[in-house]
Amino acid sequence: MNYLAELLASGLAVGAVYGLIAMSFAIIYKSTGLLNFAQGEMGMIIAYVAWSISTSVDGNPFIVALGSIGFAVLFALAVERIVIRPMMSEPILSQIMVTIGLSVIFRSAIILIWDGLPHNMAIASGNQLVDLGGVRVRAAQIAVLVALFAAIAGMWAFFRYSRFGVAMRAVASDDATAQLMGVSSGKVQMAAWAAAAVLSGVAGVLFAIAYELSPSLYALGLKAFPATILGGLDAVIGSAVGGLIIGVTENLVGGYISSGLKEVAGFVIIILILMVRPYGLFGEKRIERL
Amino acid sequence: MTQKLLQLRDVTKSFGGIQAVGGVTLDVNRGEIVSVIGPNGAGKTTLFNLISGVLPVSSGSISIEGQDLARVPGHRYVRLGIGRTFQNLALFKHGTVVDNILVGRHWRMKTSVLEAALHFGRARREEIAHRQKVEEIIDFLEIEHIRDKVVGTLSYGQQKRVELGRALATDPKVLLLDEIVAGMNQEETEDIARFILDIRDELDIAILLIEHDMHLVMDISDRVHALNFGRTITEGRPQEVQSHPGVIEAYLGHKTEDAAPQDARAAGGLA
Amino acid sequence: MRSGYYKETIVEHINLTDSTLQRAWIGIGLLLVIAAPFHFEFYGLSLITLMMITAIGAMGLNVLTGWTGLISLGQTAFMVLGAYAYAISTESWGWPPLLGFVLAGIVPAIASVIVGVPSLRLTGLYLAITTLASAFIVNHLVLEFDGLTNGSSGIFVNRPVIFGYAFDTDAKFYYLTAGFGILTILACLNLRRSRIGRALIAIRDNDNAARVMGIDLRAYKLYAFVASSFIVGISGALYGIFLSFVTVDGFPFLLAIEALAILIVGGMGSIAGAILGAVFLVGLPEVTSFVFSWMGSSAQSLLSTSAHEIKGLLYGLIIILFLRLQPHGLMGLWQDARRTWTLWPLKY
Amino acid sequence: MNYVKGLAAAALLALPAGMATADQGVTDTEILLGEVEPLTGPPGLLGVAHNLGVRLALAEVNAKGGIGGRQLRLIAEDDGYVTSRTIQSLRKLIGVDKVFALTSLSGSGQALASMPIIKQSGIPAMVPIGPLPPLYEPPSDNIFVVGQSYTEGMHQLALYLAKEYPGAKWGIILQDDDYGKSLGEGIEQAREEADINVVFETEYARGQKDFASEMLRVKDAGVEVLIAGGIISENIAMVKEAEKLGITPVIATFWPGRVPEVLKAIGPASDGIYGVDYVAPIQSEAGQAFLELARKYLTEDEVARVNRYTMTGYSSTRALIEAMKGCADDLTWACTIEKLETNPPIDTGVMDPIGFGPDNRFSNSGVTIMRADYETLSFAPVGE
Repeated sequence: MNYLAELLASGLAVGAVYGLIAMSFAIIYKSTGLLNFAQGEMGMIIAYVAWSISTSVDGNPFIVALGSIGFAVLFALAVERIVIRPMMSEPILSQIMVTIGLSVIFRSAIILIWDGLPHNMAIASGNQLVDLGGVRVRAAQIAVLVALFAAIAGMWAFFRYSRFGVAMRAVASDDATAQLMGVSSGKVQMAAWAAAAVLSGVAGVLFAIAYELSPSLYALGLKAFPATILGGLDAVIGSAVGGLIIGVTENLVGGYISSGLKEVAGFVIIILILMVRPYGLFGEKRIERL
Repeated sequence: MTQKLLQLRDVTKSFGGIQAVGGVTLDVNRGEIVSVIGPNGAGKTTLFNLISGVLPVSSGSISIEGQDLARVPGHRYVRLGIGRTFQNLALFKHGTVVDNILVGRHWRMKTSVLEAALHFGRARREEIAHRQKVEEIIDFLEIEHIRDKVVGTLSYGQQKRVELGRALATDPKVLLLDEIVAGMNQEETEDIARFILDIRDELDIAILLIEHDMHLVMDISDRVHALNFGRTITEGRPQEVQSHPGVIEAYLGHKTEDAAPQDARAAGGLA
Repeated sequence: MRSGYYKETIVEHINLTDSTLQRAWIGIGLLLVIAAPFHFEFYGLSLITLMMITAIGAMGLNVLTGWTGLISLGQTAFMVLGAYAYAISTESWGWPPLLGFVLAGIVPAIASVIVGVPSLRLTGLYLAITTLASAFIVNHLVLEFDGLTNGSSGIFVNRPVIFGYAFDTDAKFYYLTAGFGILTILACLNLRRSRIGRALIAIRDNDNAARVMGIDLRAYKLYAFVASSFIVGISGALYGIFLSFVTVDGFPFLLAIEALAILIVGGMGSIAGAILGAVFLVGLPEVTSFVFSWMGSSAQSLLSTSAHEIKGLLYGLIIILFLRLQPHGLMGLWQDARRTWTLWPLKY
Repeated sequence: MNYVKGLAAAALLALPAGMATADQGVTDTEILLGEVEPLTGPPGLLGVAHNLGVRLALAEVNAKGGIGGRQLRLIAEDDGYVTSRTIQSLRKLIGVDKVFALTSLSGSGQALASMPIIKQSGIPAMVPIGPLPPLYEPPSDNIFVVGQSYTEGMHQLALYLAKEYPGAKWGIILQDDDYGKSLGEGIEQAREEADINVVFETEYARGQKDFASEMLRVKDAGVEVLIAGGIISENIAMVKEAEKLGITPVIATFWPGRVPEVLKAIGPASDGIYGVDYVAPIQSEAGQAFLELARKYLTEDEVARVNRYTMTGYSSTRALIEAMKGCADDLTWACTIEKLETNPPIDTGVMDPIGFGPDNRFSNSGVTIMRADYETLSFAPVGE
């Protein structure tokens, strides 16, 4: 019984990381119709920046947090403004390709700017072990779960109550209507990119603390794809749930079946979900189908 | 001799909670030119999308020559004789004029992927035969001079004509023309009117028009079908519909909001 | 300088070439291809061979991405399947290489049906994701079924012997590759001018209009995917023979990105563009090391420690810059140049 | 280029391509050597260190006047651990740069893929990284493998642990590639000779980051001796996960990850983990002597990047240089190969003496079992 509990706990912990990045995918997709293939890489870069800050200010967690969130927002806005915005009138094919181009650049830049070695990222007591009724987890793993639930609550309230959030939904469904409501789609897009970067940055940093910081961190983005598809490409909160499901599934597969299968479990889920429920568990059943 | 070609019975289409087309019943007979009019947002283009298989109907039935289309997949409507043009140009803009019209011959050709890759035997014979047909259409529409141009580089009026040619190439029994003269000048409009009449008379193709240009509608239609908010207001001879109070109200009522200039002109003509 | 041509028969329209000049150029091109081994040796020849294999793969992807407008991020999966189909059938089962090549096309084609049927019902975005997924799944399967694939140990592949003729030297293997290259070019050109090619372009440019013209979107997207995977599989088999050793490690994910970059650089949807792009990108590392050696020793030392990263950076930059500034790629540049030349001195 | 030469080449088409004269790469003043290894990307950790070793050996002999008055120069090609680049780079080194001999063929998979080209060209090639049995069984005339197979290393490590921890429950986590497979074979061999009770065994996919479920199974099975068969990141993840779960099995790792960076990344939990190697630890006397030598010829930055791969690179290159020295007057491939075959074993102090024989292309190096010391970020042989 404890075995299952521990599997579930570690599944939820890693699933929360997937979930945060999956939410980032969904936020950008929902508000601009674009799938940002460089989202995992953006999370990785933010984690590296956080690491640089932490090693230069002796790990004061508040400075690290403020600095990296600030960087995440500026970084996202710069990418959006310089690279993405000019492409928005181009075919979707070109837009996707641009994000793929970005992902390759980011992956290379990490090694050029920092290095190719794995590092131990120690910020505050993120590495500390916490005993939760017999199940031991690292503080950062609790933090990432807390962050995910905070993000879910925040997103729910945002889309429900904030004028801007309602506008974002409007931009997603119909650009022209939104403009009539006095909302510029440009602003919505900027907000979406900034929010997505912060969420994936939080995921990247906390993952790096709980596991390790290395240039293959971007692979988290690959793990988050299945989560987004499972939850629904346009379902922000659904994607978060998708992440948790993928994380738990991986660990159950690894714990009861085999490790090899664990790594592709998410991808198998993608293929399966597309066969039975292509718009995801929580996505809107819309014109995706031909 | 009137013979039923296209029959719509109580056709309805809803998006979410909104009914875009509500219970439209409409016939197009052989040799007829029928116009659908109505202010913007009246559901005209949605109606065309239903008839041409772009969208499935929510309820009601559409049939052509007595065959119900309910179980026919959208891409097979053309085989039963439904051809159309689109409101906003829907040409394949990277292809030449000939390429575009050849796509209209697509369903009549049978070359398989393998034959096509080898370009041998049937593939080649078929290609030549259908090019011949395309050349006839090009002659008919008087667009020989732009035959090998990439359509993206052509003027709006020329593109409209190419699109008409592409629709003709599908060998339709009924041709749906969605605002074919929108944005054209007087001369171009008259050319198109002549083609429409020729298509009916020489090629024996019935025509269903969506049009805002009331002069064109009044001049060439056999019957006019007026829609508003997705519902039929009235149907009848052009003069009858023109003077129908519901039609006048539909146009005037929208004049200040989002009616296009043509609507205003039409409404002015009605008053 | 060329001016307009008049054509008297429809056959002239359908033919691939329309002037003696054009035919002469093709003749010269063929002669160059035949002469290459006399001019280049060991390294140069293998570089050209690699360019050709890459061009074949790029033409395959072009069918899917360039013509039909669908993105595949799983090119490596179909290359791996093609390479293994060839390696297993010829090396483990002793089948004749020609049959091996057929299998190298068919196996990826079948796999593409399995991936394509569920994902092609949806917008193009989904294919990008499912192909990405299949790249990982295929690698897993290859390692899992080690009885068949020899798992991580890989399979050695010999140069093929076809109808008793051994393509055992670099030059002979180059000719074999060139033969496949020419076949692929012809097949693609023929497809492009057929109803199939027109249907694919129609789907990319306007899918609603394509459907109204009687094109079954799902079926034709699947055709494109299958044809594309077939060609990519063949290129995978050739690549395996080129490496003389087939393992999943031989096909890193960067190849999929490289393939997309080739199309963008060459010019989406253009067969000549795919070839040009392949030549450009495969030659790029040579050019960069040349440029860096010009830039002095500090640049050179950067290259010697970071070549891999610089290459990745360049790929990414090239993709973004071409999409932004020259979306029609090198072919677009070429056509612009030609137009300017034809109309010179009065363009407007 | 000139076409007369082209026609001549055409006449030679029937011969295997790439045939070069046996003394290519040798001028009056210089001898060119070449190698391919990953210098960039994460595997660069291995390649760069190896490259330093080779350069150290060359600098040392050059400082003493070179070979027969000729200075040695190395051309290092980066393949980023991508097999097709390895092949291309080798073709360039052999065909364009026309080097005299090769000091490395990159990693094990890359070396396997290179074999046909190397054999065909006849160029003497040293293989000091990733020595897999197919590289030397059957022996190829011109391929010389230095070091120890993963299989034998694992075999010895397992035997040691079986003796040290009799009756313990074993857990084994291996990577799903040829590396993992070789380790698995080593354990199998040990199981035939000693009593090893394996209670849990699994393979993970390369690139895996989250080892929670694997380590839970380790915990659940009550594993007391854990073979962590990862390379770098994976071992770090496994040890940290064990720490998290509060289990303290004896953990054994393998030499590709026996670098200070791993210990640093794991943190204090790395103290006492086992390692195995055929190269002396840096902290040993021989290791310190080696560092001293390195400081003489390499820059400070470079010395900081020295690790076990520097030692293997240095030692295997020394063996090649000794053979070439023996041929100073007749510097040909045939002579160099013959000398490599007949020279007495070359001892560099940091690993077993390197020697080959007429039917032996594998210089078999004995292994040492070691344990990690977190404080000094190093490994020390057990029992010292």
